[in-house]
Amino acid sequence: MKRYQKKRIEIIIEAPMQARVTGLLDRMDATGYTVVPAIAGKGREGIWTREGQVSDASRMIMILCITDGAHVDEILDPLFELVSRHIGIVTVSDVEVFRTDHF
Amino acid sequence: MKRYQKKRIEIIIEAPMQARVTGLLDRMDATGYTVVPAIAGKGREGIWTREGQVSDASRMIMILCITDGAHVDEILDPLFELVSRHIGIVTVSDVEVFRTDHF
Amino acid sequence: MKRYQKKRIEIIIEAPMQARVTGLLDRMDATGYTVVPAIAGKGREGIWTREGQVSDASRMIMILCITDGAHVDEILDPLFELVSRHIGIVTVSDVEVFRTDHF
Amino acid sequence: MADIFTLAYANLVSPVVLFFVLGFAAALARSDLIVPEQIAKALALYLLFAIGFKGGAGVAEHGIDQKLMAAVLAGIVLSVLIPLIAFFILQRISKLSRIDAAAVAAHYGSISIVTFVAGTDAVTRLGLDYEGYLVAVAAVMESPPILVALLLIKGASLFKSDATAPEPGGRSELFREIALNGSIVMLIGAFAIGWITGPAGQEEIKPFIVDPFKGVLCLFLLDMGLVAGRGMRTGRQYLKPPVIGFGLIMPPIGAALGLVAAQMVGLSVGGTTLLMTLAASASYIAVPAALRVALPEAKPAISLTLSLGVTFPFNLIVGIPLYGAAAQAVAGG
Amino acid sequence: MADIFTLAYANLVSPVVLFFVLGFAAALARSDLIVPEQIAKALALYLLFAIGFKGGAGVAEHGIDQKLMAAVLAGIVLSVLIPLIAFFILQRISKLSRIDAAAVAAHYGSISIVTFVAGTDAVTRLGLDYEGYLVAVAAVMESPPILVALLLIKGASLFKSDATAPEPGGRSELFREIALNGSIVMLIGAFAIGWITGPAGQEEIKPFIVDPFKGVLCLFLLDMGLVAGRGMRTGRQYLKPPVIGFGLIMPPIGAALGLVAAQMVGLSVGGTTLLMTLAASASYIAVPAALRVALPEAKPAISLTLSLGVTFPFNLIVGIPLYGAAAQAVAGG
Amino acid sequence: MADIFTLAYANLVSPVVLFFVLGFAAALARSDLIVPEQIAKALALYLLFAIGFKGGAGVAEHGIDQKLMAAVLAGIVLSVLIPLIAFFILQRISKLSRIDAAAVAAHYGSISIVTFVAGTDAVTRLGLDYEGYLVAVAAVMESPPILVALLLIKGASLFKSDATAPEPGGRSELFREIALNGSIVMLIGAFAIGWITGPAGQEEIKPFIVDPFKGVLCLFLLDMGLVAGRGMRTGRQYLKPPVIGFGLIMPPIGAALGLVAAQMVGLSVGGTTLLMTLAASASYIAVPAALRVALPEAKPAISLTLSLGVTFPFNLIVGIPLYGAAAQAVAGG
Ligand SMILES: Nc1ncnc2c1ncn2[C@@H]1O[C@H](COP(=O)(O)O)[C@@H](O)[C@H]1O
Ligand SMILES: Nc1ncnc2c1ncn2[C@@H]1O[C@H](COP(=O)(O)O)[C@@H](O)[C@H]1O
Ligand SMILES: Nc1ncnc2c1ncn2[C@@H]1O[C@H](COP(=O)(O)O)[C@@H](O)[C@H]1O
Ligand code: NA
Ligand code: NA
Ligand code: NA
Repeated sequence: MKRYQKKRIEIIIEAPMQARVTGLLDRMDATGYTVVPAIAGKGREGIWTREGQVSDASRMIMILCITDGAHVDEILDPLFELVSRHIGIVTVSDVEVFRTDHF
Repeated sequence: MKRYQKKRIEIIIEAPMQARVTGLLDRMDATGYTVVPAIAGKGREGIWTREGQVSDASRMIMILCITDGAHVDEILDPLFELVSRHIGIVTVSDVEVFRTDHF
Repeated sequence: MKRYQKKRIEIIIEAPMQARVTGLLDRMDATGYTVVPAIAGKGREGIWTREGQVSDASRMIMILCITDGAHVDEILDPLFELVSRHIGIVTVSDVEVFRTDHF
Repeated sequence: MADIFTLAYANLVSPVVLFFVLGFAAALARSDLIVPEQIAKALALYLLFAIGFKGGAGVAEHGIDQKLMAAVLAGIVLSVLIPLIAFFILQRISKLSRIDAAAVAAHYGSISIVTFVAGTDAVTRLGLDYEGYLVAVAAVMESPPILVALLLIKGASLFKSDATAPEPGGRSELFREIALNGSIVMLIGAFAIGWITGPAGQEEIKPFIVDPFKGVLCLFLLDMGLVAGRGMRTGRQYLKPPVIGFGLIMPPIGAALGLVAAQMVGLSVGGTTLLMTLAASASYIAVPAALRVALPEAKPAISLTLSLGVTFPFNLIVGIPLYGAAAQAVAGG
Repeated sequence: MADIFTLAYANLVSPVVLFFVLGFAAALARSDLIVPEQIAKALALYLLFAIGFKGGAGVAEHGIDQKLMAAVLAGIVLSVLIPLIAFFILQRISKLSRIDAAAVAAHYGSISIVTFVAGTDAVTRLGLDYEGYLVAVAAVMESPPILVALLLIKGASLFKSDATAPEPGGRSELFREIALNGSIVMLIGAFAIGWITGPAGQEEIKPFIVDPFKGVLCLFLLDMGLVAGRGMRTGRQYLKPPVIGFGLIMPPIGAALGLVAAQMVGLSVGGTTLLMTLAASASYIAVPAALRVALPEAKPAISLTLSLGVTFPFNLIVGIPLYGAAAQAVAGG
Repeated sequence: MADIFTLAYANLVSPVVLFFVLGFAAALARSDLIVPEQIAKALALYLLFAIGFKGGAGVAEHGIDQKLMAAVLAGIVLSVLIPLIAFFILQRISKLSRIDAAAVAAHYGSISIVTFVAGTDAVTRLGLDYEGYLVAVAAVMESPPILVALLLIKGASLFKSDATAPEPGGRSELFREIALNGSIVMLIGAFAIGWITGPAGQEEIKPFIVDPFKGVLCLFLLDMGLVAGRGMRTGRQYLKPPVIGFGLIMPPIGAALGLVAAQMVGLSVGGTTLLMTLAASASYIAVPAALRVALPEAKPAISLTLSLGVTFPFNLIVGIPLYGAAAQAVAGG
């Protein structure tokens, strides 16, 4: 079956920012996103783990967004601006999908 | 060390379908798969979050399957047929592995 | 905005090995990593699911590490040696990032 | 009539109802208050455990009633009849597609165990007793409506050989899943264990399943309020006025049928209230999940928002006192 | 003086404190003992539920005190004053950046509900009573310090139109989030329900919220010990001696202000101890999360390690008995 | 003999055993009933907390027995002896590889705290008392078998300098992990706190750790039944008949050694039953996880399925009543 080239944006960011990142994706007309939990990690701000934590403060989440290449810069520019002030990273990679109209 | 080209299939689908998708992967002789939880998301069917949910109905999961390129269409065709009737998406990307015989 | 090529290492390994893998990444000077839970899966060692499990023994986790291509073999060689004696798999793929100095 | 209002008021200011209202309001106001997912599941498991066990221990204590079989039969009949009526009404008054109408009908034919638990709480507060085996009746009412809905959509082909079924396992697998649904197994299992070990067994675990029961129920209803409120916030647009109307008139219709059935079986006033409550309640845990597999084309947001956001609060706040009053009027004295 | 030591010793060997010590030690020794995340959240929810409800039921029982409004007002004043003092001190004695100092100040202006709960435990063990509405005072003290910190950093621009705010929702969204923080909603909600349903309502759920309360608190403090110990292990390097010093002198300063305020309001000895405890305590749940959104440039490890690893143990082990003794000396007899 | 059967029957229809059976049956029938992971972990934590604390409070109450040290010593000896015997037997009767045999031996040398808890339940039901310090004995028996298994496979090289160890941390890190395993820390920690705070401390948290204990145990055994049943469904193929046979004869052998040791120490009838139960039980939480790190070449499914799917049910249903009867025959009267 024919497959179409899309981009996969993977955002790892502190949990309290979830609503703001997804809100941005909404405003940028991303067709969807999925939030995946993370349980531990390390970055420039040191080590963290979710175990026993009541607060969302020192926890990260991962947000995945599949989007069209034509659309990707539109999303990435404000996204990077938002994320850069926070603890987290953004990566972009190539993926193929079946339903090009879906994204 | 030598690395081999494989395909990474990423399936995001409603949780009640988990057994059926993994059953399909089994029947198609995928060598393995891993199921990752999702905690929230948005798609054409709207926003969902796992918080406070007792039912599996409005929850998504992510299923990863690394497989050989030669094998990939064999898996993707019935997989897409199954998934297309349900809420969810499928993406495919390139990855490298060490043990080609493993996949 | 300019994007830089990096590598994304994805390690799926049994949960009791988490500290050893992240310890190795630390010693190899990876700039960071993120641990994502898995809830179920299948491999050569059979089917597993996290449900109802008190022990970490029969559970997998996924460790993601974004790193520079120049650095990647340095990490992969000892990593593969460590992982190969255990239940689990390692994949490598291409991603783009914004801040090349971050990785 | 004064009685209904007293009852309604007492119901309204019970901690159980107020915690639901708190959760609902917090979700509408977009507070980030949540009950973690696994905790919500554990609370549900606890309620099934406790209510099932107590039901079984009750049967062990009062001896097996000749009415048990009649009540189980009545439950099955109700759970086949109600989805058919619901489907018929929806086809008349709403513009839902056949598939969506069947899905909604399945939810209303099936039962909500928390509504039942809230009913037992109200009944007990009135100083009434009820037949322990109603727990088993609740369990048998869970699944038939799913099959009714599938029959409405797929007709006789539902029972044809599933050699050609595109999905692994096919139909027979689906039937097994529906019948061995976790909440049914927990409810019936705890009921059986309560029955076997009897009042002595219940005494052993009373500080776990009886004493803290109402407090746990408050926490669970807080969570339900949160989920229902969130559902109303994000799913409102799926509910056209006729559909909301259905969510408000279907419970009394179901309750009325439940009343007739309870009279025929000869249940006590408390038991009558509870059978009415079961008939009036709509599933929001087991049926939604089963339908995602069995009827994927149905829009999940419609049934779920309606069942949890409209009918559950209606039953909790207005319905249960009403059914209690009706049961008292008809079966009492 | 003997009294303080007896009290301190009794406090030290209470199960509650010992479980904290166990957790702390286990984390320092790098044991893999953990309390799962959702369980920790559920324990916190339970404590808010129980302490809020009991507070409200207490108000219902003792009638509404004229002092309630005065106490709430005192709480607000304390929660504005304390972060300002904290910021001033930090600017003098530490080398923290303005932003980090403001963030730490926000934590110390706000309150820790578990410290409060541990305080009620100590007060009750002394046979003292306390004003139920202090729960509401605790709730109103949570958020103002966040705004104080933002004002310190952003000045008046904080309240300017947020049309140009780079973040979705902007400032007004942020204010809504801070005001409707989950723990505030749970605490105030349970307080209101306790008030409405009164002692009768409390009686119904007593085996859930009263009887097992202290045991649950032990488990929660075990978790806090684990998290605090882990924080000290990984975050120690962020805490220079002056900062640690701040974490030890700020609680008595806050407590002294709390004592003055309590005297002005006219609280009981128990109530005075608790207002002192609130003023002395530092947030480690709500404020850290809010600041990640509102002041992302602040280093989270500093405030959190200080609040949880230094000030919380200090208050739990040394502070509370001290505040109790001071309250008895000043307000007692 | 009649006694054994009465005891066995009473045991069989206890809620605790029946909930295990329910879970086992539900898993075999592939019901989707589950206990969420974090809930299962919390239940285990609760049991360790409660049983540890009660043990310590018991020691505080009855004074420190001269037999404590002897019992601890006996526990260590048993936990070194049993894995050696198990290894020897497996090498004779099964075709398991040396590594797999050593792994299984480590499981059987170590203990299962839930089996112990079920044993205390049975002992208490018989109106017998037991020595509180057996909890500490249980804790010291957890780890030595892991070292025995490593010695069997790696020989003296196990203790050589680990400068060349390929894994971060190497051996010394591994020893630390094994010794500070979460369940040991919780058990010993709660034991120590129970001892320090004594019966007064226990009184404070009794409604949390004593009253609801048996109900929580039921829920935990439901979960164990589910996990064991699932394990049997997916892991059956790893268990050849000789291996299953080992899983059934090893517990009585261990129990017999436990009986001898208990006699030498001079334990009460209840204590004898429990030391036998410990010796007969096989680990399925701590040892499996440690061996994944220490002996990765061992196939985890073998030990785990055997321990949880064969030996645990055997001990729960048949073993414990048997050990109780034997203890009564030998140590009683
Ligand atoms: N190189 C990396 N690979 C994978 N995850 C990373 C990496 N660097 C950072 N992270 C994740 O992003 C979080 C924030 O990173 P940082 O902003 O560098 O503190 C970390 O806690 C990790 O969970
Ligand atoms: N573009 C996307 N990127 C990432 N996840 C998506 C995307 N679209 C949909 N999803 C996920 O797949 C689920 C179902 O999507 P849909 O079938 O469009 O309702 C959503 O709830 C998301 O969790
Ligand atoms: N082909 C695969 N695709 C995705 N995940 C896999 C694959 N093979 C193995 N896994 C995961 O890695 C774990 C260990 O695999 P194995 O070492 O083959 O038993 C499995 O339980 C899966 O969770
Ligand atoms: Na119904
Ligand atoms: Na404060
Ligand atoms: Na043993």
